[in-house]
Amino acid sequence: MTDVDNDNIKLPTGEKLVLSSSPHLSSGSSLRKIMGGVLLALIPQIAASAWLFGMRALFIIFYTAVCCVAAEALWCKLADKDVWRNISDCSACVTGVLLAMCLPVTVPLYVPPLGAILAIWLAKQVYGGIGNNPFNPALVARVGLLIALPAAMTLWTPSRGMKQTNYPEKQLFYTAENIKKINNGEPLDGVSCATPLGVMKSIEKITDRSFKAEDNFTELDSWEMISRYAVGDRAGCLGETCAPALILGFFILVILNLINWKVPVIFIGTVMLITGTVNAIWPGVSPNPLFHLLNGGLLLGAIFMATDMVTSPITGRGCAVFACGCGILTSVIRLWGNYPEGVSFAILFMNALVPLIDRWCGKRPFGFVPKREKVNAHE
Amino acid sequence: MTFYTALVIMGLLGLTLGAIVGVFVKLFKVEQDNRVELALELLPGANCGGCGRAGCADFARALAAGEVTPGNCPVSSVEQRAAIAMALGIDAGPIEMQQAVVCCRADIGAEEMNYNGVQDCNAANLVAGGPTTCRYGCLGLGSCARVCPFGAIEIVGRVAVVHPELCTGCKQCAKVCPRNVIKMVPANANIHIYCNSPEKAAIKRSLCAAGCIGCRKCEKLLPGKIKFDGMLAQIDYDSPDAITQEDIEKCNCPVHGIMSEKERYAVAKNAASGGKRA
Amino acid sequence: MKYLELTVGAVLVYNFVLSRFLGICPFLGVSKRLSTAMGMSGAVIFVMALASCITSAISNYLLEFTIAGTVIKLDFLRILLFILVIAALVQLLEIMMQKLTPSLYRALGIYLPLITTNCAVLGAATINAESGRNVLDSTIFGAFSGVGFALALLLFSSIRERLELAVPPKAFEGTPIALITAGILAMAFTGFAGLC
Amino acid sequence: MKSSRNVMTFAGGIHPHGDGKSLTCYTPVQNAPLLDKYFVILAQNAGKPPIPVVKKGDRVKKYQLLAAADGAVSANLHSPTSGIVSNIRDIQGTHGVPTSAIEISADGLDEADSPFAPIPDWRHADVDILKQRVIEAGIVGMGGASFPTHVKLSPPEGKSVDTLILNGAECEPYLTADHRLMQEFPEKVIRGAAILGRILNIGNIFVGVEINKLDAIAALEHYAGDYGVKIAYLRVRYPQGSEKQLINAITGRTVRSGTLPMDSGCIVQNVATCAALDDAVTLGIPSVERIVTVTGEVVVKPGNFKLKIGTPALEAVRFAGGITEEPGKLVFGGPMMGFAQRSFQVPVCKNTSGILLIPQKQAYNFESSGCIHCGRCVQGCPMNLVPCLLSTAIEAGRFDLAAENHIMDCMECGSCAYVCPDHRPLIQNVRHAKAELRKQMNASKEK
Repeated sequence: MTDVDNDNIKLPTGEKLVLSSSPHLSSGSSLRKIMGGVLLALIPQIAASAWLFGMRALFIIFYTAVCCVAAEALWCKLADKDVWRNISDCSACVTGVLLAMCLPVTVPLYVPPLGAILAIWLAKQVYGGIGNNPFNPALVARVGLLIALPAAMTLWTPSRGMKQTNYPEKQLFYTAENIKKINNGEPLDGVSCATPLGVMKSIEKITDRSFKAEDNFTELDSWEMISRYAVGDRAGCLGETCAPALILGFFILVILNLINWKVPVIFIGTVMLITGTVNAIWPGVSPNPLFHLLNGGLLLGAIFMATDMVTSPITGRGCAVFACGCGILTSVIRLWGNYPEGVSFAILFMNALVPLIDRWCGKRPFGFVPKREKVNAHE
Repeated sequence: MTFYTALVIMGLLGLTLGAIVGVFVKLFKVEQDNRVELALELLPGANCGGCGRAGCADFARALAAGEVTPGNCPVSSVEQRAAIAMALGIDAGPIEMQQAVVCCRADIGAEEMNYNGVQDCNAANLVAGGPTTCRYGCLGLGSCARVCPFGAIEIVGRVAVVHPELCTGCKQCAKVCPRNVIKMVPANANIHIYCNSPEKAAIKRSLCAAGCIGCRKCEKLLPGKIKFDGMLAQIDYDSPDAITQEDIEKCNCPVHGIMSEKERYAVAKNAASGGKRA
Repeated sequence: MKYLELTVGAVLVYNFVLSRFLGICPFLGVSKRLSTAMGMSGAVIFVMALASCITSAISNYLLEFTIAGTVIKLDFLRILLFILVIAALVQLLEIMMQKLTPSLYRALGIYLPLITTNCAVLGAATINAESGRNVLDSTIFGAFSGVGFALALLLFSSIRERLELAVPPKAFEGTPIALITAGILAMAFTGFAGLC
Repeated sequence: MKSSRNVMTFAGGIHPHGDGKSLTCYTPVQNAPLLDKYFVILAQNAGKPPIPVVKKGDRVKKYQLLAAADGAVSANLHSPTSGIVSNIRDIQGTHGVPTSAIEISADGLDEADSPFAPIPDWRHADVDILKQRVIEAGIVGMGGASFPTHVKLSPPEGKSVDTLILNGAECEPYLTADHRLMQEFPEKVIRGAAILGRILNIGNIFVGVEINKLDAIAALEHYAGDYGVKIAYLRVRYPQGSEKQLINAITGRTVRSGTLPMDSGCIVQNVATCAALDDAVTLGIPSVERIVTVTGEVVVKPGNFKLKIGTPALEAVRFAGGITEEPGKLVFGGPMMGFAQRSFQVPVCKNTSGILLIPQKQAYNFESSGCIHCGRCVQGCPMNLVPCLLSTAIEAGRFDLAAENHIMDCMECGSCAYVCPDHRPLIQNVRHAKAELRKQMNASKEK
């Protein structure tokens, strides 16, 4: 049986043996792969925003990402952490791209660095770096900027297809002079218009149910408008407009097993259910649910922000509660609050609830026995 | 008129509320032992847990209840213990002060083993008996340093070293150490033997160049000052005649295992800065 | 509808801690453990509701009345009387808690008597008096302001319990990180602006 | 055809990709040549180690008793070969700490002298005689826990056991020892099960096998009918071979936290244990050798070997043709739950199902920068725990929080650490906390 020449057998010396606890195998996944997957899922929307808002969109995304990575590197340098190790997991890059997705294309160039400091320093590194932050860094930055610099953060410009026709968003905010400018083909930078949600806020709500002669929101939620929103042809943040691109991103994330598909579905479903109900009862208070689905940051928030692993609950049940809460708050803020958009506030608020959700939606261990019975089992 | 009305209203309201509070005080009366407060005030207040209780407040309660003596608080000074005993009118208990010593010089004597895992001594010790060649030596992952409420332990290179001037003798490090390499010694002693392995000399020598080889030279030269526990030399701290620097020179330990705290720190620093052994 | 507005306003929109920034002292002081935070929340709800009820009655019926044709205005007594009432209430609570839940009493420590000087309680009473609410409205407002305080405290303490497991840089450990968290939490609450 | 079968499983768990079984599952079990020296560790069973009955210089025959059981939870130890007891001393044990072992210098004759005779007519033999044989032969659980088998065979008063389950799941990646055993010696396994069934007076006997071992299933089915044993098909999922999960999959019963499988009316035995029992009863030989998978990417000829107890790992590697490069880790057992060893001198014990050599580039598999709460460990945990929270709490020194979150229910299967994208040492943390909590419990008991 020992047909092998015994002298030629190479035997281990044991010099390089490593002591470690089991398991000695690993699935091969890593933080970098996860973050890379998220970036991959964002690519369709990045491309869409470049198409809708022009090359400046690409620049803003790149610029914001660089700002965030630089902020991370600077902090790690100052805090005497391993700079390369902290940057190379790509989490700062993902935060940067997500933050850029929440900015309008015309955003002044001093805003992204401020946002990066808010996101990376204030919302992430002071808590001890990746994994320890209770709030989504990109959303903290967005909300912080929205409160501190409302003008810069709501400087919307019309998207590619909007230049020709007189849409309600333009009628409200366009001056005759600006229209002339567009017609003459002059550059559009600095020209502002409203987002459809902003227009919705400006329309006075009519709670009188007998009011049926003319739908309050006809101009906003007609089929023509909805189909326009569906391709993302509207004013808005860089990353929130193009529904098909975002949904493609959703499928990428689900296929790569990076998110729990229930979160976006429940989130969006709750918003549509609530707005749909309100629309059916008081058509003068809310446009139809499709309008809510395709406008504002609902898709972006539901697919990329609410599913952030660090700041969402751990168990499936907890995630469902979390998504449901996000949906309810989003609808309430959109319909009755001062801000036209409620997604980021809703997610941020639910982030704060995550520890409680985790505590109350825990799993029951296999073979768990409630305390009273346990005593008997031991005896 | 306004003045008088205000006076009446204030007065009435005050009286009513005062009466209600008074009734409640009678209804929900709680007996309190003010000796607890007194003891708490006199305790060091470091909440180190060295006494084995959940903080100084708990210890104060136990003091008042007569479960412990002031000497059970390892951190308090001799004066503090006496003061507490006097204030509470109880016996002071043992009052001699202690300090911790890490009895190992693996940093200059032993090879390092490959280890991948939690940087905590107790956790590492569970993996195949711990990542050191010697089973009795310091693991150097700093569990003692983290648990020390006074910041008295420093990890120099691969081994923990106690700063005697900061150590209060609370024993927390000795309790947490999985290797029992931290010994409690009288606070006034400053010369120690830095080895903890009771193993046979041959095994010890194959593992660590700085381990006590049990040649018994020191025992012969310094009778009464050094005693032997199996294969391991130990300083007799109870000896009335304390070991001195001259004694160290006199016995000229072949592995230089007997040294003062100061020298030990210098050696460790030197080994750490001079690069690790290959 | 009026009561919905009153309650939602008190809990979310004009949250005492996170929108009005009142009552920060216990908010930071007793938020280290969820269980003590819950105890504190209960105590504050109790004191705020009762204090609002009594102070509203005082300001509605005792501070302005007519005796023999002369109108007597005692507005200047308002804060004095309010503090008197609140202090008495807190004393009652303290005495009761010491007897009934000694462990919670010990856990709350100095923060229990400090409810007296908790500006949220006095704030609720003053807001009630200034907006001229009747006794029922005031009590509801007071109770739900307490609920708002409880919500903020609950959220905050659960986050802090989790932060305790995190390893922030040394300089940010403890109160600094808590204050930053409170700030971000307050930012999230601005989203509720305009709900009523 | 497979789909028509009822494939059973449990909730949670993982499916390791590239499970490395194909390295060894196609090659038959080889007999190892005789060595010069064997190192028989005394503490081979859970509980008290047996007491040596031989002394230095004694001449022993193969199968002769070397050490006798000390008390009820202990097991006899027999000589793997004939020769001289050259020493009794401390050597490096399988758990890293030195442990007492009997060193036997073989005389090369391998002369057998069994202390007991076969019981060919076991079907009609007295149950007590069979039970006595289990004790005499020093049979312990060969799946890993090495719990003395006879203890499991005497259920205490008031506990009724109605189901015997043979664990042939072998869910650990890389290991194929049980697979080859079931395929090449199916009758031994089945007969061993039947003997166990007779001892326990149970007719309801299952052999649980994962359906990635179809050849083994076919071999078992050939004999199953004759002995009234049923085959349960199990989904390929780790940790399918864990007692509680196996019982849950096959009977649908849930073993409650803090209780034994016995409390749920089940007894689980490893297939290798059954084969050893069959040897003891029908051939009259004690448990002195076992099938061990010697494998790993760096092994020249990975395979299964019938190794005598006391064979050093180095010799086992020599039988397998040596190595291609210096390994980064030596693991006894499977990669998921096995123990890393300090040296290649560590000998094979009764519970060593595999000797796994891990390449250097995979040896440093724990490097964490921070938990991102991805929840994969929660999905993977077969016990429904929240490993990431446990680990974070432990790292912060909050053992009380870990205890609150049922850390004591963790069976350290390693599913969580396997899937963790941050490569956190979750299991080591759990072990640390368990040890710490036990210490605290003992301390409070003393008080």
